[in-house]
Amino acid sequence: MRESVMRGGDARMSRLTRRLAFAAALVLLAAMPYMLDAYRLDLLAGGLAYGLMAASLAFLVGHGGLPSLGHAAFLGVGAYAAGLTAKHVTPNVALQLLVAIAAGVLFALLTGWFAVRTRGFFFLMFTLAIGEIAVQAATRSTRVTGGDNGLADIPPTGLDVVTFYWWALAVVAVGFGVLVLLRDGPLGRSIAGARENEARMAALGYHVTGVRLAAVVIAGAVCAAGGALVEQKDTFVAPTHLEIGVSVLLLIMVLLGGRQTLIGPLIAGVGLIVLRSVTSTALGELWLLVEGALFVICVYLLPNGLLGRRRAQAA
Amino acid sequence: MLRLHELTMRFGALNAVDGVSLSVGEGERRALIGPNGAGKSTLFAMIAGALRPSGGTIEFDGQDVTGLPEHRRARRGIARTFQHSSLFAGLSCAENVALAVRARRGLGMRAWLGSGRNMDIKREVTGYLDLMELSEERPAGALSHGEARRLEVAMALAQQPRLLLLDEPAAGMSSAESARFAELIQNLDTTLLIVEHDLDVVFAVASHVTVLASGKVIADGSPAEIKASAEVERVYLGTAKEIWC
Amino acid sequence: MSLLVTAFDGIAFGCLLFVLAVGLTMIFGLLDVLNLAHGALYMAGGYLAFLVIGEVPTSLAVFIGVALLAVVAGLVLGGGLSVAIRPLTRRGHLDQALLTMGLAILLSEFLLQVADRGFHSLAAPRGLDGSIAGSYPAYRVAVIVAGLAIAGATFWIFERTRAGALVRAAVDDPEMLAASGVNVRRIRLSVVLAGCALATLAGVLGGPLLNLRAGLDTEVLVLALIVIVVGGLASIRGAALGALLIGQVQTLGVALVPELAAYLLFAVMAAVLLWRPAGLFGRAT
Amino acid sequence: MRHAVLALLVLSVSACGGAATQSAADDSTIKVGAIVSQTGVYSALGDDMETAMKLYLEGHGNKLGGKQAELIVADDAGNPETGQQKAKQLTLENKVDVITGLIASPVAVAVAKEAGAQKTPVVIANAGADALGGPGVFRVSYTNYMHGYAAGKYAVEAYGKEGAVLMGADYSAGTETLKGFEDGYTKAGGAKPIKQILTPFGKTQNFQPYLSQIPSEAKFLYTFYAGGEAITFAKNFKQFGYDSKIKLLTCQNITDEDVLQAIGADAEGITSVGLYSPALDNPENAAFVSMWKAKTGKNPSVVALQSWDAMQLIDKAAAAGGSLSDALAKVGEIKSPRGTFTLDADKHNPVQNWYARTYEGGVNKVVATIPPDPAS
Repeated sequence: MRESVMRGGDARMSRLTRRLAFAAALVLLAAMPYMLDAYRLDLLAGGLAYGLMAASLAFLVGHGGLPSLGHAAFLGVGAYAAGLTAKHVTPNVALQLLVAIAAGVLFALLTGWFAVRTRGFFFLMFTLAIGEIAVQAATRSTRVTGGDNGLADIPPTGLDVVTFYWWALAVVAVGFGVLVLLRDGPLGRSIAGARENEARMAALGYHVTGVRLAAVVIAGAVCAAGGALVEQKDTFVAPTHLEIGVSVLLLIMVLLGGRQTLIGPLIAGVGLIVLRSVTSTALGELWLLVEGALFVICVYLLPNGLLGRRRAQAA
Repeated sequence: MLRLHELTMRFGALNAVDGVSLSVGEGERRALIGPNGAGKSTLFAMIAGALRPSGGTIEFDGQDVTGLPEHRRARRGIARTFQHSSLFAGLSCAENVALAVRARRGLGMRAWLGSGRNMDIKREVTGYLDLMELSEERPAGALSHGEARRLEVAMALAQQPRLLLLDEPAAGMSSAESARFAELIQNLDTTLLIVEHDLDVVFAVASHVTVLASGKVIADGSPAEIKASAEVERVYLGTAKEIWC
Repeated sequence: MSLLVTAFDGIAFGCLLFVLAVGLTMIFGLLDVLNLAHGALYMAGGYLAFLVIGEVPTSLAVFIGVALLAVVAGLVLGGGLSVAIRPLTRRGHLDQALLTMGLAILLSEFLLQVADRGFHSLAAPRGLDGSIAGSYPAYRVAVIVAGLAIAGATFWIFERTRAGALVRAAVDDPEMLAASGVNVRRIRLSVVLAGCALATLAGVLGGPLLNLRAGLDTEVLVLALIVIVVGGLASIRGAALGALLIGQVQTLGVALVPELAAYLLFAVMAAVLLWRPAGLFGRAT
Repeated sequence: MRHAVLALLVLSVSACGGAATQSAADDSTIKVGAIVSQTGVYSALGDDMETAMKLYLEGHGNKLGGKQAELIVADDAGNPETGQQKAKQLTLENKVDVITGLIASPVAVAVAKEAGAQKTPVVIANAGADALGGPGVFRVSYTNYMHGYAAGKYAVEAYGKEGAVLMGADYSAGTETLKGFEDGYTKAGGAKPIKQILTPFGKTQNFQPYLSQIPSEAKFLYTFYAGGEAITFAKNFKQFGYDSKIKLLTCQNITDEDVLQAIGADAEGITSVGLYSPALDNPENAAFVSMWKAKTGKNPSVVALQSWDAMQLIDKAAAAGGSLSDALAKVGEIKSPRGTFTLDADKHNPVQNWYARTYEGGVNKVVATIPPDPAS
């Protein structure tokens, strides 16, 4: 029986239903190619990628207690790594994904090493700085990234819409599974400990900044995987993919979905991407107004987000 | 095991701790008492690593640990409790103790997914919780003051320390609770350094007592000698007597 | 010589940044409420002035009149914000951020629908629209004067008056203040109103300098956040110092190190956060 | 179980999303997908584009090449990822015959890639990125390079053979235009420009620090700025007194309709080189300007003119019948309000006159005509 917070004996039962629900959702998603046409399947694949990235941010913000406004930098690192690999090394999507994840880990170590020295709102602003510096780097290193017009002539992946959808679904399922395993595993518990009480963690012998850095690396790597999917879907990436608006969007998905969970932000991610496409098609320039209203309504009606539940608050 | 040499802590002009030297042998149960403002908590914090001394050295197992950060001292086997209990409020008692156990076992690769090893960790956690008579599931934030103090000790024990530092564990406890608490402490076999106001607990638990007054050691000896010493009485017990009557 | 003009221009830009950021540091620093609609309030001030006086120079009196109108609008919007925020005071910064982001989108999109989505720029009032000695815009000198006046006023109110003392007390120990019979809720409301009014006022003051367009709210919000973080939260003095420092970074810094110009603003903030994790004047929370 | 239910809910939304009709692609109608910016920084230009296209259809009985025309407008929000998503929707779902619009270059690059994959021709009505163009991609606006090249050629006669300083926003539109200027200027006998000053794109609220870097020996300044930065630059240039220190030649965007009102008096006397001016006297322009003024009460902007010509190009190609892509390549001369122009054979970019214009009394007076140069 894992040690996570469950009321009395129903822990085993609830974990079972959660596994069942997860399996049911997976089966349903797997059936999508037979129910949706090419455009909507492509849209759903994009939504799933954003859902995975939102879940990775929830791991950082909700589970790790580290609010970030620069998470799109990892999307960018993953997307550019995959794009450059496709352009110069191999059209194999799996290898591109591995390179993207490695790039995500490296970027997380490089920037996280400094970021974890700050706390709370100042951590939020530090990640904002990292995100913006990443956008400038992508915009200005024209020879490598193609500058503001984006990385041109990335060879097609050779996967048709349905095959790509299977690939995206697999990556998202595995990525999400890794997040859940790590969250409930020993490392995840120490990350929760660092969130709850840093002084006590140090007294127990944990290198607290190291534990927080681990949280940044895990979230960064999974988000980079999502970034690779975003690039592979359209075989295109530009600095706008990692601008502050995207970091804000990811944070909103986490808050809408419920930051104490990982599945909530995943669903909110898919939902928001699909909703944006639907409202933009139907309402033209008014879609942004609808989205703003949605955020305001959700803050009041869903205090813990779509699927969040109040964590066992201190008495 | 623990040797302090001319340990000093200056806050501006005030010498909170002024050249304290003492040593605690293996298996000893040292109590540190003294009136308020004697520098007990400051000394405790310096030993635990939360405060960097202005002068003097701290030796543990023959190695100078004066500059070592708190988490490295914990790794070497120094565990501590907090005066104002500092727990993982949002996590269950079991999880609080599990974090302590896992800190000792290290976060090796296996620990990332370590479901296999979960079982014996769980057994160890249950052991410490039963020792301190605490239920596994209740969130630490929902515990009473007494229960919180006991969870602190359970977590410190879970680190299987070679030196256990107790910072006023009995503070805020009723006499019945503190008596029960003293019993629980007595049958621990680790080396102990306890800072405590409640003299019943001190004399029940300690094998050796050091008395501090305004940053200096004024007396050092067995509980019996300390009780009998006129010097201690004048400086310390005198004031304590007025409180009692 | 021209570096001197650049440095002086940095002071002017710093003064604008101060007026733009002081309202945010009041609401966030003093009331611990993260108001991400601050940029949209700035935009409201600017667009209100645009809708009233358009883009042609007006007399100084009319310009000041419009500025006062913007202050009134700020007070009204501030009232709305404090009602919207009240249920969230105990729910932490992230929930407040989500709410105020939604409100910011609603307000900015409403402004763009009412006006239009094009680029607009307020004209400096007559008498200030020329250049001093043919080489320095008179309006920017007026911005310095206005900035110093507003800084002086906020310092004076906070440091010297009873109202200021009440606000500082409300921040440090609301329960104690409430126990002594002071209506803390009214104090908190007045701080929100003042903060929002300063934001809309900044919108008019900055109208001739920062163009009115879609996306202005995010740009202004990020600038304000950088200023209050660098300066240190909850301190007017911090906001002033942060504003002057960032003002110089965006002018002198850019002139001295042009090739790093794009990174400078955020690199400086990151450096300050690493050196003083709570900002230059901030108390380590 | 809540998770599964919710997942179901979300997916059903996506299943029925985009209730676009799935009408079979009969050849009696021609469907045109226009990807513009209705939100975001470029939304002002988006409005001009949409208005011009609808104005053209109204003026031509809602027909293109004799067929009933259906214009579907999609919002790219100034973002290439959204633009590409809309391109997929327009090609896969709406089955449009041609995609047009495209204001920002990154969006145009992404959409051109997607349209190419879906075998749908693209008519670019604004984006200036040099790399765009080729099979299936047609452009009625300009390339950044030729925009700068024409100005460079003109500058040699009008501003002298040396002492040129270049200044522009540091993104592809800026650097490509300045490169064009340098080549046009040196090829026509001018000396290599003495300095190039680049300012961070979208992050500059104040040009004084950059203007102060202009060396004293400079004789004239050529700049590229668009949108909000054009306004800030024009005002800073005048207010800091540089108009008395150095002569100025600018790109067409700095005195274009969308920013003129905001720049106000500071625009007076600014000379620029652009592909159009409302003051051009030819019959097509007179008709176009009067229709535009009747509709909007303002002079047409370059984007409006280019969008009008995009529809005109599709109209002529559709009239020829057969595959639209081939027809677009064979359209030949287009009688546009900017004057007659053709598309070059391989990259399908316009071969057109450029005009030197000085902004006086509310309109860009044409002062010189720069004929097309095959080298640009």
